[in-house]
Amino acid sequence: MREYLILRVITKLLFPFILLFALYVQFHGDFGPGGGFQAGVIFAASFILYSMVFGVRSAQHVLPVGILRAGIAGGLLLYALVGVVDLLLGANYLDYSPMSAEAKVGQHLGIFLVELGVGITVASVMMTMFFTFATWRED
Amino acid sequence: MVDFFGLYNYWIVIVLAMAGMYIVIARGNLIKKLVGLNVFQASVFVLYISFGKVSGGTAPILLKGVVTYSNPLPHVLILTAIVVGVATTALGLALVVRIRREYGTIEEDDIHSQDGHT
Amino acid sequence: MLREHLPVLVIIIPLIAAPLCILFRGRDQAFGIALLATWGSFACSAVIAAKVMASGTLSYELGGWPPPIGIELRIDALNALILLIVSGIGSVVAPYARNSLLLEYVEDRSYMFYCAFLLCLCGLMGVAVTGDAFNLFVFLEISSLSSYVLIALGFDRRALTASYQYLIMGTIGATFIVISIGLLYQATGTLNMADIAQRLPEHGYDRTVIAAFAFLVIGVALKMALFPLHQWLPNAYSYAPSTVSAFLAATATKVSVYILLRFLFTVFGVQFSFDILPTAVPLTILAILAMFIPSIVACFEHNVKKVLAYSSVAQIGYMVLGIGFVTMTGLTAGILHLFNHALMKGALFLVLGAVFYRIGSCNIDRMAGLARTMPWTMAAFVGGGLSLIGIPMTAGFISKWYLIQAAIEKGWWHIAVLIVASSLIAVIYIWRVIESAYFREPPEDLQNVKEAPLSLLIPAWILVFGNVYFGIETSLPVSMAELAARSLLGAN
Amino acid sequence: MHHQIYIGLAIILPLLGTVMIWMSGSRPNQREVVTVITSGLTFLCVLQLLPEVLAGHQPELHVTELLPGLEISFKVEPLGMLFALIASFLWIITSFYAIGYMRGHHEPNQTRFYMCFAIAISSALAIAFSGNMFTLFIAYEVLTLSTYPLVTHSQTDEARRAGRVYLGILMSTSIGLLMVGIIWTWAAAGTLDFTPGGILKGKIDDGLVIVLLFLYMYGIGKAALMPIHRWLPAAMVAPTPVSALLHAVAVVKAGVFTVLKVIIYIFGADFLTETGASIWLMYVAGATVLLASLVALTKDNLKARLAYSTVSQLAYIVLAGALATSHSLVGGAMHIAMHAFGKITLFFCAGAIMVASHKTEISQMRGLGWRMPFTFAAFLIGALSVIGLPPLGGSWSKWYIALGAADADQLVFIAVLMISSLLNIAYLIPVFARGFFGPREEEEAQMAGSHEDHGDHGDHGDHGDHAGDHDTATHDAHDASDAGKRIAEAPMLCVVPLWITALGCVALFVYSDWLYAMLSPIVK
Repeated sequence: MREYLILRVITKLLFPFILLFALYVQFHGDFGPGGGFQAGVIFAASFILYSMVFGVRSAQHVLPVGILRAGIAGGLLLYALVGVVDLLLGANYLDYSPMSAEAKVGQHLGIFLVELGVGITVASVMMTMFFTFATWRED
Repeated sequence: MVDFFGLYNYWIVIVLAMAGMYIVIARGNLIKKLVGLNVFQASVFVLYISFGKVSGGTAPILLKGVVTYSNPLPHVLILTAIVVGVATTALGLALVVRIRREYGTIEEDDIHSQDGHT
Repeated sequence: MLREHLPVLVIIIPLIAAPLCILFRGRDQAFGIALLATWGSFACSAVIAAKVMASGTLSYELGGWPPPIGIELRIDALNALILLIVSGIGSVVAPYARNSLLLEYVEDRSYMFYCAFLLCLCGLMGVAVTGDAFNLFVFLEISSLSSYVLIALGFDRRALTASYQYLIMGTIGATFIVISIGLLYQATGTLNMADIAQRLPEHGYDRTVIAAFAFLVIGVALKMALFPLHQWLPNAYSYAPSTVSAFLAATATKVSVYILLRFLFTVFGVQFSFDILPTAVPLTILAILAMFIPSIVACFEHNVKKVLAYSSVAQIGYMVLGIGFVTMTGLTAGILHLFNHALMKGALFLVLGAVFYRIGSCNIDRMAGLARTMPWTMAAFVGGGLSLIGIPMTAGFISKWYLIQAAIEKGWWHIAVLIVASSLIAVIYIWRVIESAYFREPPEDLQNVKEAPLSLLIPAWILVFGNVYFGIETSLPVSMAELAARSLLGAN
Repeated sequence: MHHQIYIGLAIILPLLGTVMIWMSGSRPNQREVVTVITSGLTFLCVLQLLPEVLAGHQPELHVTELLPGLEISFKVEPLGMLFALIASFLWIITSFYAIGYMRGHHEPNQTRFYMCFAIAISSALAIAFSGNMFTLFIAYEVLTLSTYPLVTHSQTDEARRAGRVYLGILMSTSIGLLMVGIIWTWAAAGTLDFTPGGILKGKIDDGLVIVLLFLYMYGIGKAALMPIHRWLPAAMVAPTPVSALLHAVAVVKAGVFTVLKVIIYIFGADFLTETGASIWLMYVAGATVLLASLVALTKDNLKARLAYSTVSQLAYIVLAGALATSHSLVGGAMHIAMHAFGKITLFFCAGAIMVASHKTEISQMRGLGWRMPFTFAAFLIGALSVIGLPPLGGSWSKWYIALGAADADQLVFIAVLMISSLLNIAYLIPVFARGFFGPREEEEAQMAGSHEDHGDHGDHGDHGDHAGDHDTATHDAHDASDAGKRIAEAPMLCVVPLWITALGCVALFVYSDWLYAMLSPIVK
């Protein structure tokens, strides 16, 4: 891809905006269209685009397999643990109300954390999938 | 006649589903089978989304002055189903890659004939 | 304090444990986590079962949202029994997995195995607790996806093709189920199963409902390998690692049978499923074909794992036959067999795992004379095999007893005769193995095989003991099955 | 209370013995001592119950309830007492005999042999004492399974094939017919307890009684009613002690015992005669009696001939049950005892001949009687008892069965019994006669050809002893076949037991009134 200068420049240019958009979708998700799934995919898309243009290795330099794997597990864990916190606070599983003094704020906080967990997992999974297929060597 | 074409979205669903199933059954290439499976699943996505639509309703985002919204629940459901579909496809492709490595082919007939000899 | 949260605990314990396995990565840590998680959820299931038996159906509102809006977890006697089966088998299989050959094979990545295993457990348990139709599909797919992974871990390269085939068939089945759930939602506007059941009669049984019914039955039949939709099962179970075969054979198809029961009896209702639509007849016919054809195929197989896999297809036939009677006794028999078959197939596959561990094959000729070198292992096989045949004092006998009684009560003599005839075929295929292991000389190179290690033998023997125990002390499964059958029949 | 303990002990002791035999597997002497001691103790336990039964009591033992109303329970009544006595007593004798035989024959896998033997006895006792049909069924299946390894003992292809026939017929009949019959009974009558007078009266259509009876009679494959008798001759590949105890005593007697139990306590004799449901059974049993005798005539192999003789004798008992009169039922029950002693003597003799001379075919036994006079004399006693001539036990049971036939106005069966007795003479006496016919000089030539004979008649468990022959050169049996001229009497451990049972035949004639007194309560 060395020769395609336009692609390289455009990619570099777009990269931060895609990330930003992903974060917007992520954090806006609890009171507008959006959420963890979409945000995760968009986030992953930015890295996939990057690695398509600059090579998988350079992308993996930023996000090595270990981190992605931790992301997959960590996101899921975050989601599950939010529920457990609710349990410990005396409410039903995933009933966020008691997470703050005011029920509405608690709900906000809860859904935010859950969506964050989803986002992290989805992004990590998407990237792992891409990297795994892209680096597969036949031998 | 109106009934017949008025429900065109279901016709799309049926055509997609049949096409997908046909590919799964008729193709010997493992990747084509997966593609067929995806088409088949896509038909279900369309099915869900189309019956989430309420006539005259708008997108289910709270707006002033709008009373009729489409039903958002099928969308949410199908989002989950899409995720499941993606996972299935990824897993299927991973299997195909492994199969290709072990057998050197991804054609069903070749694989069967190889296993027949072993 | 956590007592009222038990219904959700059974699923979130494995759900939390699965990512922990990945985070800790070490072989021993992952093993420890998996062990704690499975045993923990088994303990929860046991308490739930006790509670359900004492005070009736449990209901739990996820997120604190009341049922029609939120997802409800709903556990009656049937769900509790399924929970017990799944988590019980899981608890026996988890310690077994550590030493089974699989882990030598992917030594450094054994945490992946445990992760997939726990997710599969979580999915199966989830199906068994949820009261929400779509949620059921999601959990079903969690379990299916992880079981594809587990099967593909097999030693033989044919495990890959088997897993792929299962993936295709399983996904088609699951998609059929989603279509059905979608149509039901369209008809009733709700996803809560109890709610659907309530609204369906008001809505009327129009073409949408009938289509939903058809899609559901076919989809579930694919998932539970009802003859003739069973093609994926024999390969999947025979090439999967033995641990996985034991776990899946004992649980996965059982959960699918549960889905069939739940939908036919609770959601659609007995009246619609069996009076308005003639479901019982095709189900019975398929069940009978399933009892015979795979059994006969099993008699000619040389790979013992495949023999057992075909036998599993046949045993599904017994369960469906019990359902097809649509009587109290018939349902009790079907549900009992669900429980008992989990015990016997689990035991048998675990035994084969031990055999494979030592001689690297499950071929019937390679197993010749094995009783001399591995007496405890083969004795366990005899125990499980006798239960499969249905010898008195074993669990298998109890379910067969009820099944025949159900046939006689209905006056279906020919069916009673067919049931016994097919269990005679089981004698043949089990006896081929026993005859080979006990009354033949071992092959040259296998004269000095050692007995399997205790870590493999103990789990297998626990299940064999379970077969005998529940063949003598039947009150627990029988009372649960009867309660479940009553609630299923009374639900319409 | 303490009688319950004896019931339990009688069933559990052999199982404990099994474990101990297993633990002493590598030490033959210890293993055999354990076998003998266990058999002795078991017999004592059974004997402890006898006074109680003679006094008219019926001790019971309830173990556990398997399903609601369906329990494992034991109840000792006269018929079962008789069967238990015979089985446990003959076990002692057979143990001694088996030690002599198995050692003389250098059989492999002896530990498994003794273990399965003990389990089989335990289950036979459980059958004898069972308090309901369900318990009986369980023990019946255990008996089938535990005797299977005995049948396939030699592990040759032929033995395995025989084992398949054995297991195939017994399992398919018991699961396929008997279990259905039991469940039907359970569904109709709501109980399976053995109740005097039966439990089915008024619970089932008269027309269906025939069907149910059919299920039971052909379900009890061990009774070897034609045409499901094939397993019995097939099982003769087993070592002779097995054939003797299991196929002359425990297994087949368990079959006919079950037949009598079912007729007396499930259907009820009166119910059967009222409905006439058992008439077909009389004819089938009568036909079996005659046909099996005719087949026996054609068999040259001694054990096969005895096997068909057993088939025919078992049919006597089934016939007695089918007649369902008080005389015939007592006669049938007595015949269990009489035939057990007679037939086990014959089998012991067959085994002794085989150990001493390696001969299995009757045509080879010319002049052998001069060499083995004790064995052949005992054979005569056993044969006469089976034929039913005084002063031997068999005469009484035939007498009562004939009386029963007269009571039931089925005179044709008296004729059947008489013809069958003649046939018995025709196939049993020649064996004895041949032993003493022919000049002794002929032995010279016979011995020269003895190795050929091995090749020709190498079936029926002979493979094992060939191997044994060449392995060890110390044993007398081996010496006998090798050095030709020195065919002598079988080992003492073989001869003494067979004389005990032969004397038993005489004793049963003399003390039959006592037997009659014990059994008569079953028809009241």
